[in-house]
Amino acid sequence: MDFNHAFAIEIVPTILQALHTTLLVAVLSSIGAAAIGFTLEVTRRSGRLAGYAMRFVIDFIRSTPVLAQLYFLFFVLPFYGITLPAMVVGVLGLSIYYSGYLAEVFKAGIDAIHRGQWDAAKALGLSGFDTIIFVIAPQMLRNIAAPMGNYFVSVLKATPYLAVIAVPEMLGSGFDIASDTFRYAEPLVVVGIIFLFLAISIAQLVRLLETRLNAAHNR
Amino acid sequence: MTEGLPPADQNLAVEASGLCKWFKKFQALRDVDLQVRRGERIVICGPSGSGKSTLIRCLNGLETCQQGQIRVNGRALAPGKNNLEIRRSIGMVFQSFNLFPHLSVLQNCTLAQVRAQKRSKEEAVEIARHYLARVKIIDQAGKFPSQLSGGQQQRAAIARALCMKPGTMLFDEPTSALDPEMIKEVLDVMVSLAEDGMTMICVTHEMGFARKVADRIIFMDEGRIVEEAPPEIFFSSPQTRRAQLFLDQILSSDVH
Amino acid sequence: MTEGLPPADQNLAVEASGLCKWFKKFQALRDVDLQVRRGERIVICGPSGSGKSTLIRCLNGLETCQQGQIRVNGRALAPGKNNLEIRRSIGMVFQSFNLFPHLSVLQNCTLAQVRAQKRSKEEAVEIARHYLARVKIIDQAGKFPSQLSGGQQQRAAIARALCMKPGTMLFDEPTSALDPEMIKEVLDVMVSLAEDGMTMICVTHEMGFARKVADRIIFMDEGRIVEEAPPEIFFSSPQTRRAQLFLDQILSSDVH
Amino acid sequence: ETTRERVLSEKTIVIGVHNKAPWGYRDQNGNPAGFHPDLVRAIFEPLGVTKVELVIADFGALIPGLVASRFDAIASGLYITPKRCELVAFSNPDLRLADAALVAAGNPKGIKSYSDIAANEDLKFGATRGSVQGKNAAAAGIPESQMLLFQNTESTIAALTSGRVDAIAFSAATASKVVSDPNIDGIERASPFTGLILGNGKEKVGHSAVAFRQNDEDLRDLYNERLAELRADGTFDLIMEKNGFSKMEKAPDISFSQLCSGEL
Amino acid sequence: MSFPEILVGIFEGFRITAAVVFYGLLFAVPFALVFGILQHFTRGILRFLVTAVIEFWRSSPVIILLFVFYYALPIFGVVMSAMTVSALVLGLNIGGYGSQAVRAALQALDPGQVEAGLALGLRRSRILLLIELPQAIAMMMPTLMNLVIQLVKGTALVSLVTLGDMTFRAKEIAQIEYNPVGIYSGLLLAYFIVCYPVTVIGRWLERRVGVGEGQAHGL
Ligand SMILES: Nc1ncnc2c1ncn2[C@@H]1O[C@H](COP(=O)(O)OP(=O)(O)OP(=O)(O)O)[C@@H](O)[C@H]1O
Ligand SMILES: Nc1ncnc2c1ncn2[C@@H]1O[C@H](COP(=O)(O)OP(=O)(O)OP(=O)(O)O)[C@@H](O)[C@H]1O
Ligand SMILES: [Mg+2]
Ligand SMILES: [Mg+2]
Repeated sequence: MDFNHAFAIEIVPTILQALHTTLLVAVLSSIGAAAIGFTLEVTRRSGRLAGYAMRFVIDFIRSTPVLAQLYFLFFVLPFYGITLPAMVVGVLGLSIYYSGYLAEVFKAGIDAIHRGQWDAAKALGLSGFDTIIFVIAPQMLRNIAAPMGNYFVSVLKATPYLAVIAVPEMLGSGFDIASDTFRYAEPLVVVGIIFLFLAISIAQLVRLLETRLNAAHNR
Repeated sequence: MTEGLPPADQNLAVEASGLCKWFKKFQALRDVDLQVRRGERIVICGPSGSGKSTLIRCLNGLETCQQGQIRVNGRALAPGKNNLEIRRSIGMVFQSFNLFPHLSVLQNCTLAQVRAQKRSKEEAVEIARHYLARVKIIDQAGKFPSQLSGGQQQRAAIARALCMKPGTMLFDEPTSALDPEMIKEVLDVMVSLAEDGMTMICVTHEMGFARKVADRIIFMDEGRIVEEAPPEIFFSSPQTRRAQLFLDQILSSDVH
Repeated sequence: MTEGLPPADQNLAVEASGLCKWFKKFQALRDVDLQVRRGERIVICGPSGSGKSTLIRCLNGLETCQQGQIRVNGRALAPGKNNLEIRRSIGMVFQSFNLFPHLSVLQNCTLAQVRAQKRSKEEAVEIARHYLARVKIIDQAGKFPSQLSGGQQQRAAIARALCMKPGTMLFDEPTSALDPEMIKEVLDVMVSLAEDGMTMICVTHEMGFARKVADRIIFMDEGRIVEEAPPEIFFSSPQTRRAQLFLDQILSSDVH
Repeated sequence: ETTRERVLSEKTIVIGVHNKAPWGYRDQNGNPAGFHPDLVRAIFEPLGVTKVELVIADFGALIPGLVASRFDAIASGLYITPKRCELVAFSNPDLRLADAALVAAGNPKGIKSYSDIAANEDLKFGATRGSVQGKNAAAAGIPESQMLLFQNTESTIAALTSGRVDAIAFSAATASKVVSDPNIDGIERASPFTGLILGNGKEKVGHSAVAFRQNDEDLRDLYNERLAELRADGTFDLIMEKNGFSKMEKAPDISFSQLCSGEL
Repeated sequence: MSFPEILVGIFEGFRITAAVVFYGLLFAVPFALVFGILQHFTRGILRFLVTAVIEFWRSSPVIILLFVFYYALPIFGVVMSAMTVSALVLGLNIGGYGSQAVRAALQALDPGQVEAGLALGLRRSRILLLIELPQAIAMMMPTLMNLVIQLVKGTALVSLVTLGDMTFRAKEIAQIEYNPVGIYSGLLLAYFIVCYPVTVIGRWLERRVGVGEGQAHGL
């Protein structure tokens, strides 16, 4: 079972057909994770009790593997009458899982903002909501572009887990080819290289964004 | 919430009575009383850690006091609430400027006008340009704070506060983060505000400024107001030993 | 590497000739010459960005000059090399203290003695305690930097530099990050060092200090040494218009 | 040293299973169990090979694991197909099985064949990724949009019990084992059920066998010799019975090469 | 099986999970330190090479690496045990992330610290060892705790290469017992029990680092 280059090239188009699912899941999950994570973190700051509750939620999410969470959402929730399509479970699962991490990133990003910014916003009579949206969030974004980008790469890399709940993403299509042809090395290596390429492209984009952001507001 | 305060007096801009403030176990303010008339210019000084910043931060509710009452323009400050109305009627300028780095100078000046005071965009810009001209940086309006010198940044911060058309301005060591050459720019602006009759409460160690514009100097130590006097009297014959010592130290390091 | 410099003179602690330094395209030093005798006390002043810090950072090799030569105690500084010997013979005190936050004050003072000068642990501790006593913070020896006030931190930084028994001390605005009251503590220590005959090169705007201890004041502007004179002459009758302006601004903000 | 020599001299054979009753699994005491492990033991024990070691892998990892020498043989209900023959050396077939479908109790959707499912686009069908049933279902016309492929048998069953799919398919053996499991409620075997109908009008059936590495043909031949002996002396029937297979499911006496060439 | 029995059954895989984590750390920690430091100090082509190695381990999906290392490499004559493959792949993946934490911490240090060391006549290597690393490591302890948790959770994949960890046990129980609610809830709980204490320690370290430095450093 040597590595067959011709075969490897031959299967690229088939695997690329699953690329759009992988990218769609990755993009939607990234957006979902950022939105949920930001909400978690802002709620955590809103009061003492909410703070402890959200802290626990965040820690729970972070302390369990994404696979276990996906199994749970996919196989257990239906017993309580919630049967969501596989794709929705996949996007929801990855969003929830990475929201736990992004909440931490947002925390660091917000903590790094000088306390005087809150003071100044308060002193100008801005409401809490306006302060977060117009003063804190834009500055936070600049602080966290790099770590947030890293997590977007992680979301991408986590899409193969969705194979376990039957979402037709790239690794799954790789396995399909493997089980059709019983050649494993080629599809997996091809899928691996595509992932590596995507991950590095995203990382590079983030780096570009970061330098642009830094150049725009260099202190 | 106004027990301890006399009935509201239309001539008073700020009244505080019996303020006590603790950080955990540490008491930063001890029974502070303060009355500021409209148009009065107050300079607060005192050694580091004496509670000057804490006092003026309490006045617009950035810190809440555990004891005592504060009234601004006759309205009582509700502890723990978001006293938006009162905050909008008091402008505050910080030691470290605290401009919003992601907004241009003009946007810094219009944000709160539009979001908090619901002025139209055009009106806000017009007002902002007026005050930026007032502090002589109208030509920097489009720049970001990071592109300005320290003195220009502080003047932008003053303009931002003025845009809210506050009755009273609070300054917390507005020049102490500046290079010697830039201090003067900012003091000049403050002197001209004082000359216009703005109510001002200013924490500063710039004794030249205090001498020139202050109606009253308040000297604090260990969370208390220790001495309160017009500048002529404060500088020439401080009543307490603590103030005497403080003046000696602060003046001795410069020689003319 | 010593063309441009006269033959080594035993009486000179620091010699620099024709220093030019660029950051990318920006020229921060323009043809600077400087000779400092042993025991001499130099104060360098000038507007922000004039190259003061860059100059003294070049003197112990923290920055390398693209042109010009530097000799310390007769030894030429090799550009780009790790001039360990020279660095050990020059003490440097920074504006922001730069104490090592993970080490106690005593450990801050002994680390380089043991690791760079190969002194025994006991000897190093003894020397450290001596200099900590000298700057009057021997009672803080066991604390971590974060537990000290700014003035105490700066004095610890001075003690740390002194422990290397340097022939020359460089100070870069050692008091400008301090509160007014703490400035005096640190200036007192520096005055007493000066009285002991230590060679000192000090960037500062504390004109009282300059007047009291400096043998010579060097005024820089735009990367050049513009004026060089004993303090009596510099303060009373600066020769250049730039220095005149600078003195006006720096002195005008305080009134006595 | 060939694998055959090593197995005989070390008296140990390592088999790969995908942990699925009744094929090949580890019982509650941790011992190898299931039809193929029993068969392998019966075949090799008289030759002095006393120890059968189990390596558990995902079904899809069985062939790569064998090729990568992670074990000496696959003894886990693998069917003989021409494509698989290109990669591994199969023994002669031991069982002959049709596809079976499992549905919710009472078969509310009335599913009787793959084509029933293909005909109703509201129905969802589940199978294990890499299984023959998944491919048969696709060949019978069930489109991708109706088909969900799961990582392992448990997930596939869970998908049915949780109502995510309306029918799942296994080999008849697995299906009867699942249905007889007291822990699973609410599902039943769709009966009758028609699998994939081939061009010649017959239903496609599967022939299971043990698989060896391709250059271990000597070991495979040894196995085949012994298999013929066991079929003759009745031991084979006992093992079938022990693992819940009926006589109907005994493979006819044909050679692997006939199946590999696609003749049957 | 009752829920507690299921949980106990899952924990029978704890020994393997713990072993993978332990050996994984043996790969992760040296890799993170060495490559983080190298990336901080090298320039040009050397830095590119260092970055390429880090990116390879960080950006490839673990699930694919495990498969390739375990099932494909033996074809080329490289045979490693399942435990070695798991520890290597998971360890170096986490080590890749760790190297970024090391580099970020070194970069976040006030440059004045290095200058003070230089001004005292210390060698560059001594400064790294005595001044930069102690501070950097203290600063990144919370991040490292997060990475340990990631590693624990990453072990959920090793059943793919036939190791009997907690997830494997859960699947095995699922084989005997068709009870998705119990088993997948149990799996979620099992990982939470293992990871939550580490999370709490991480939080504690985070607070301590924040206090010791006098201010919060955003990594
Ligand atoms: N958020 C806080 N938490 C705990 N203690 C505080 C806090 N803010 C201020 N303090 C303490 O309260 C005391 C008074 O502080 P304050 O900032 O009002 O002093 P100050 O007079 O403004 O001094 P400075 O001249 O240094 O600005 C100080 O001892 C300070 O340590
Ligand atoms: N690392 C650097 N990279 C680029 N430019 C620099 C760098 N360090 C200093 N400069 C520039 O060199 C010039 C001289 O800087 P330097 O710090 O020596 O000034 P200074 O006289 O010490 O000013 P200050 O009083 O503000 O400390 C400034 O214009 C500064 O922007
Ligand atoms: Mg203050
Ligand atoms: Mg400087």
